[in-house]
Amino acid sequence: MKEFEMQESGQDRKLRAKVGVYICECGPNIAGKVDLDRIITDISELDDYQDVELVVKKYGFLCSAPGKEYLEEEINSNGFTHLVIGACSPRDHDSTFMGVCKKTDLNPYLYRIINIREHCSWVIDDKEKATVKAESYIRGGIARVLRQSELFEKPLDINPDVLIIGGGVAGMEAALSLSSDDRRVFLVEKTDRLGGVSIDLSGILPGQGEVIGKKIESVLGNGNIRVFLNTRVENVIGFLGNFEIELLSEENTEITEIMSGAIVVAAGGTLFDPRESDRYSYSGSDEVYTSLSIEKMFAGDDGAVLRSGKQPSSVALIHCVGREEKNYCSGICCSYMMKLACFFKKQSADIQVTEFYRDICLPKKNDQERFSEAQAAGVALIRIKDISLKGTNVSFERISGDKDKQSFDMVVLAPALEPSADTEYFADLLTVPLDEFGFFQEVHKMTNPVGTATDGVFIVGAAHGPKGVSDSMQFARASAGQILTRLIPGEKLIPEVAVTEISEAYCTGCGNCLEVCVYGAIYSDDSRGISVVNEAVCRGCGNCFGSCPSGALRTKHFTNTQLYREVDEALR
Amino acid sequence: MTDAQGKGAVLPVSKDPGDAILEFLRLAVAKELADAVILPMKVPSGDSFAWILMNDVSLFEGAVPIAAAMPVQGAKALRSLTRKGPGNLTVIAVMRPCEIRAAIELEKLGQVHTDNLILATYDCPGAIPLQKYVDDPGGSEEHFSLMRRSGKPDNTAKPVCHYCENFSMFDSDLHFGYFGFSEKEVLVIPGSDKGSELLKGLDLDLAKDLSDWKKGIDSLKAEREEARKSAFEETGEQLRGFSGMQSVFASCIGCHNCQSACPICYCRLCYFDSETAQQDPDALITAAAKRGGVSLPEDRIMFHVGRMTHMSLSCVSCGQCTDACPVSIPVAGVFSYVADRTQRTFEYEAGRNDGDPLPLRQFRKSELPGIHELVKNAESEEPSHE
Amino acid sequence: MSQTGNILVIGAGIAGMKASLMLAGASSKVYLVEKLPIIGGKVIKNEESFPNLECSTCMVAPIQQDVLQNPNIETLTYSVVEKIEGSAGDFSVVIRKRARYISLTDCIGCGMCYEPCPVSLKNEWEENLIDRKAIYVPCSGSLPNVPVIDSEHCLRIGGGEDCSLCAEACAFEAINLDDSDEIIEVNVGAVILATGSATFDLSSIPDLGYGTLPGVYAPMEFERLFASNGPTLGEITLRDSEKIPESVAIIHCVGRREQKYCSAVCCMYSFKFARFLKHKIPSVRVFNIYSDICVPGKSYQSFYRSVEGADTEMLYTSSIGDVSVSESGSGLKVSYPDAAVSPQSLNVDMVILAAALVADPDVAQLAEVAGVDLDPQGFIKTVLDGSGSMETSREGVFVAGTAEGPKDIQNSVVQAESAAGQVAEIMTSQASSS
Amino acid sequence: MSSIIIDTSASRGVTGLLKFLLESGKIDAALTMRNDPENNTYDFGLITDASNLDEAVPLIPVMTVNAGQVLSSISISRKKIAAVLKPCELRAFVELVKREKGSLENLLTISYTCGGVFPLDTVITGQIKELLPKYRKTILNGEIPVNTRDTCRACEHFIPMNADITVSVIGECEPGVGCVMHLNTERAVEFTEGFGGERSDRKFDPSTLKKTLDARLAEKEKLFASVTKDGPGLDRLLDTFGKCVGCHGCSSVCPICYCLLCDFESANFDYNLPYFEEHLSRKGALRLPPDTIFFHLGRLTHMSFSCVGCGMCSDVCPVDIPVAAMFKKTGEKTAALFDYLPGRDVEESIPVMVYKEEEFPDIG
Amino acid sequence: MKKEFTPRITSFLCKWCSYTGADLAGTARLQYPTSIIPIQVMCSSRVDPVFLIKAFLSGSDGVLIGGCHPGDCHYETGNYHARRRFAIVKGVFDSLGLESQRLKLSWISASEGPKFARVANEYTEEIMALGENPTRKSIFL
Repeated sequence: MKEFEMQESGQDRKLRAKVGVYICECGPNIAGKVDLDRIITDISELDDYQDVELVVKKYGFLCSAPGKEYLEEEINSNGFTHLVIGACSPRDHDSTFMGVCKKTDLNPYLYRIINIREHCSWVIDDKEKATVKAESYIRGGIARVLRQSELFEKPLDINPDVLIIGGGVAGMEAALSLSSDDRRVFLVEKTDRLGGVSIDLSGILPGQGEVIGKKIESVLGNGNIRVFLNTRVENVIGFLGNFEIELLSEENTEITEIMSGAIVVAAGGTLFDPRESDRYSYSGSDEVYTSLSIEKMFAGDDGAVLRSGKQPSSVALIHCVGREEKNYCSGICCSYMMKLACFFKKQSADIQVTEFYRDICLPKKNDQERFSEAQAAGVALIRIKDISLKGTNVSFERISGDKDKQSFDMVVLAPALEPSADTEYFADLLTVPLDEFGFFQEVHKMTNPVGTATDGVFIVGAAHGPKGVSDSMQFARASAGQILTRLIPGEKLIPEVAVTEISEAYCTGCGNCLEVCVYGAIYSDDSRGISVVNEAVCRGCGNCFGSCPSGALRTKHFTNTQLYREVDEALR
Repeated sequence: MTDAQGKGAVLPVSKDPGDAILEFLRLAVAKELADAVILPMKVPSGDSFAWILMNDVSLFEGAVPIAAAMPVQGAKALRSLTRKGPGNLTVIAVMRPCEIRAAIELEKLGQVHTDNLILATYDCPGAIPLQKYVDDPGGSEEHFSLMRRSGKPDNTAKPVCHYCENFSMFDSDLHFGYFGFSEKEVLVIPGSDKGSELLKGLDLDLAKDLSDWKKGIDSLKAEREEARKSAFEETGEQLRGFSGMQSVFASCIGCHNCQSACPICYCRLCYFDSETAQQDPDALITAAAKRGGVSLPEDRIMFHVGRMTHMSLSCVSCGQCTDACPVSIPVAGVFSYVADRTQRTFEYEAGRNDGDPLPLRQFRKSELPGIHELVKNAESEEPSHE
Repeated sequence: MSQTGNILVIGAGIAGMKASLMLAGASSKVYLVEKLPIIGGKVIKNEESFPNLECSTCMVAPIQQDVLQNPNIETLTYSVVEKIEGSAGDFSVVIRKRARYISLTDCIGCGMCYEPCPVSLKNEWEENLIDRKAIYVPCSGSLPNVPVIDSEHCLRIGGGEDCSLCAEACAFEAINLDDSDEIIEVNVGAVILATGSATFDLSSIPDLGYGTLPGVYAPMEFERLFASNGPTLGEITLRDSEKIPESVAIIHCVGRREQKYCSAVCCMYSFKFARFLKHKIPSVRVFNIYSDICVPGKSYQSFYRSVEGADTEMLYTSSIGDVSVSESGSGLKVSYPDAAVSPQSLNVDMVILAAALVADPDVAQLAEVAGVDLDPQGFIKTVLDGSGSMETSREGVFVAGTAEGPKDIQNSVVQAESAAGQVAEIMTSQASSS
Repeated sequence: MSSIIIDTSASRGVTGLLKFLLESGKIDAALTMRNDPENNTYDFGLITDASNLDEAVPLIPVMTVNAGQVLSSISISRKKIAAVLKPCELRAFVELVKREKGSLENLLTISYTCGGVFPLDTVITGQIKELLPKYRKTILNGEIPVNTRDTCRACEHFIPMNADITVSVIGECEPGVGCVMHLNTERAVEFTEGFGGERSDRKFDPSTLKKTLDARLAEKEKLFASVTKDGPGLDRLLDTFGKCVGCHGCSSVCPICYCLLCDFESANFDYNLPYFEEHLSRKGALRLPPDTIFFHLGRLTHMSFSCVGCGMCSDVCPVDIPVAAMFKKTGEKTAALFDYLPGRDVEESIPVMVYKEEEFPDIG
Repeated sequence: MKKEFTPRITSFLCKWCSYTGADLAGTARLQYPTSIIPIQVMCSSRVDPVFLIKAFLSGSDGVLIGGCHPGDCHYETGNYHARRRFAIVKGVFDSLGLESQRLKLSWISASEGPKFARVANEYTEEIMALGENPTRKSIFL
């Protein structure tokens, strides 16, 4: 035999697992329907696993205060490497027992709760059957927990500052509510002035003029708000808490780089162009006007007059211009058209004003007053099914079906509100999807209307959908609410722990996962030719996993091997 | 070695040695000396075999202990069963010597755990190439039964079998010997304490002297040695220089089937399929530009040479690679030839169960004195490269 | 003042829960006070919510879980606020925690106690469409999943009889029949009122037959009727008969004239009902009787268009206020003036009245306690109306959701977020100033 | 849309074009099949020096490896490449491009109406020598040549989709006419500028192609019938795939199977002993290694909808499992679910990457 | 001595809807067969085709995926992808003549406790009718 000088061998270095299995009697709820003692014997005698020691016990109420103490004590004294709890639904007490683990040396992700109450003792009357089922669950739990691995929270430093795109009322409102000594706000406006559309609206909203004027002042006067006029956002990368932004000044075409923790998009909206529909024969040169141009006139000194400078003796106000084309109701037109009607009446009582409408939509609790005012002022209201214009000659079909014609000196159209031209640009820049109408798509219509799929990017004002001034400001404040409560100066963010990771060895960079991820949590690293997960953004849903044929993805805490073992056990 | 005392027990044969072995296994399981056995069984379509782990004695009927073909190298079966640990089942595996040898190599590589395995071999007459068997199971069976009687591979057998000198007892726990016997009996010979234990448990006493059987085996060995020499000379000729290598592997399509069929290649992802081995396209084209053109898929020769360096030390010359090659390259011939040399360099024999660690896991301060010469030889061969 | 980091939120509906979670996330201590024994508010009464008919429970349950499991939120169910004194940054609040008689910590919600209770009553939460016991949870899936004893009707507590069947049935000694109200005093820096709204009192318009004609339903009644965890497990059958309706009329704008405003949600839920009915009962005929369609915002009209004609026939009336419902044979007769102002009528099995959202009857009292002004319609008033600020007439006290006025879920949430933001603003400025 | 006619055989015509492209520096390299006469084998050559084109056999009915696979590793280059591809190879490549495994950007694709290819063993055995002449005649009359791959015989997509240049081989290149190249794209026109041959506006002549198509469709029916002849079901499946030796050769030569490591070779499919014990106690016996059927079913769900039916898999299977036929058949079913045709259009997104809100009303 | 056949239905339930629905069935004490083997996943889209096959070949008599109703996905669009993946597996099974009835996708919302119980019962019936999955006994898999 030849002698060798060998490296020391690693043979006898081995990890020994010690699994605690604790079953909650839950009074009669589990103990009454399941033969726990039998399960305890069976499981303790399991010899399936090499180098695994099993400790199996039951307890009255593990979720009770003494129960939790007992468990903590057991974990510490036994030095478990894994823990399985047979009890109720994870929805009730997963966090409870994770909490217990956190108090011990046992990493909470090396524990698993098995629901033998809701899914077993409560739905199976036959004790024998219930016992068999409960046992196979628990075995499944053991098989799985042995494949789980420690996971740790990774707190992230955040930048509390905020970039606001758009200097309209919404943008300014957000800026004012957000700015403070420990939170700077960058307000970027593409034009050369703040105020947006609302300045033109000043006419119809009493006192709005000075309100907005004041806002602009206080924004400009605020040391924590830095305003960029004639500036566009050139490039954005990053995620909630850490965005890197490039701003391009149109004047001196130089790039400013800033960092922010969140982005509020208040890109605003614009009016539907009546030319898009031939029904209104709108040219912009004759006596047919859009509401906006009329408002500008009212804002001026000599009020709303014909191009000749003469007072109109009859005015037609036409609602819902573009409603059919856009397939939505802007929700603000009825209200301001009523207001306009009253303005005409104020200008001169002899002007006979007629409103042609399809539905009266006054969704705000105070809008109704407008309606009464208009009625009181003697405005004629005609409900129509259909309408068309030749110049200022209006031919229409009444709701009753009768067709009719009238001609006026002046016609005012109420065009729908639509997304502003650069909405698509921002959608692309910020990887926020647009909805069927071309507005920004909120991440959830009801529970998170200002949030987007790209967490940290918030949508407010008319960029989110047709809105009046007050709603725009409301949404702006909502976004501020989210930012103020989530990005707190000096505090860290704790992202999802059970996220997906991608194995560099197995990934081929095919991009399937990238494609299906709605959160933009995966990007492709072309230098390495693979896809990479941004753990700060990933929510751990595992959709990407389902799209990967290469087995290159691991959704932590829900890995294949974990689930396979669970299935295998359950099928014994 | 426990068979030193040269004794074996006798099993009666009804039809062919296979039945005797089956009967033996039935008994072992019935007497609970083993929980299960691993044997080849005909697949449903009847034109091939699959490895079946079984404990239901009634199913043994369909098993074929000494199968004419080797569709999957047995070591792979053992690996899939015990990769994660020895487990609680005592399993008897009856396989060809080359399969057991591969298993022993894999154990050294941590891919197989034999603790609860009882590895049994038998006198192997060689195997019919898979393709041949699938095309004509009937004919192949006839040829094989002849080979089994004579102990000599005929022209239908795999080329490597013709010159395999490890066709009989090797480092197995148990061996079934029958070469040179009338079809009347099969010798069962313990090769280790495990083996002896089992025989004891079955109250088989080692009555039979082995010397006659040994003689038979040795004379067969001698013939194969001859065949081996000439085969290697031939291969050596073919492989002369780079161009030789090239022409042998000219028709390779780079499917890497040889590697996936190989029992020793245990990597999940072959290095030569991995990212690291991928060529950068621009680099490739510039490289092509230098030579006016390049053959694709690239690095086919690289792959084969590389694989040799990775596994030839453990190659057991089972010939699976040739079977798996869709373009009939004599891969096994080449690898067997190379393995013979590399293993001799380290006085290493793949598949030995003598506690010999893998050569590349250890070293001796004073070894390979001639290594420099080896290099020189290589240089002296330079001119013949083109 | 260390206390001022605390916040009081009244009302655990979607708005209250949202605001609480946000502020708790900003590591404020939140006292969330809910007068009902369960949290979740009105939304969990809907099977699905418009516009995209999303399963409400799926939407809200995770939020409820978060609230109950959040260490920074102390949820006080079955409780009312009795006093709010002091000023912004330092309110002292008195909360009456009404006797629940069941321990929230010991009870595991197995429900063994309902069975033996001899008392049987209408379940208000289920709009009286089904019975409950004196000890009960409002509905399956309630959170917290812990029953409450209706002390007024309990034989023992209310009637002085010697009954403790529920306590005997409880394996966890979670029931304490001698439980009594508890007064809790807390200090908070800010208050958010999110007590929600009610629906218009339909019986105040006798011509519509609500309360007298069993076939006439209030919207919430229908929501529960449709709910798969509701009284009929989602089976739509007529009250007082197992009959499945073959024709249904939905009358819009009920109470609009009286309230002098449009609630902006009725049209949408009416269309939702039409869709529900058509899906559950394909053969049913549904009529929406309306005079104006109010579907503001980007996502509503398209839903209306998808329902119009397909799930319901739209019947225009020149005067929605003049619609009336009367009995005719086994069914109902709906009379209304059509576009030409000529009277029309229509026979149906079921009528649903799209009632306006109105101020919660309890809000007046709350306003008193909180010292805030109401607007003419009886909702809680914001000082800077139209500015998106949720601050009420009392500094440091904010309002959110339908307590401020009729609105849909989206706008309720937006207000909650605004309010939370304004509170957070105060908190930080105080933190930095102190 | 024009075409070029050159008075020579199709093969020479194509080689000529490649020569021209290389010499005129319009491309940096040409990818074509080559013949190595001394070992009489075929391989793909990435040729940069026009003089090396003499051994090129661009239209040889042999597929040693699916060119889509070869191309994917080199097409990402910034260099300009002209590649001669069979229709199914081009389709496979398009599928790969959809998976970021290649780029059409710097590529001039030359394809041809394909008569099908011979199995590899006909090459090894040298049989191909006799077969070739017959082959040419048969495809001229739009018939199906003997001994070609069964999936080729059953292939209805023998007219290239979205190739820059389509060379007429079936039918149209009868003697006298010479080599007809149809220029389908701007790129084709631009690249062939200055290349000889007579320009014409000759359109595709469908007559013989139609004949071929009918013949192929008939064959397809037969083929599909044959793979399920003994009725469907698990037994049938075991009968077909039961002898699989698990070499996974089918997936390694599959142009669509682009994974570095097939999931089925990953650690996910290692089993603990209890697994085997359990199956043993349940069945009394089980196969080692396990997951033979699993592998094939899994592959079917992973890529069948992108299967172009090139037939490589069947060709390399050491136990003659009709893998290609099975996959082609199943693939057509799964692709049909999304009326998807693999390789039809690079813009058409892979079914599993997208979804429609309104689809599969009967599911769920 | 043939003992009754209790099917095993491996059920992948999305955490947000179907698993909650199943819990609700429990709280309401709705009885359903032991056949259901619930396995919680974050989202139905986490269940990739290979899972289904895995469950099928390891001897599940039925495989059930429970997800949120279309449009309700907690992760926006997961269940739409799940549906496609499911369709593919079904397609494969059908074309190979495997019993695709052994695979089922069902939308069960968090409030649909009764529906969960119903699906469990009905599907178990279906599977009972089909009998035991041949893969349970087949040795050549």
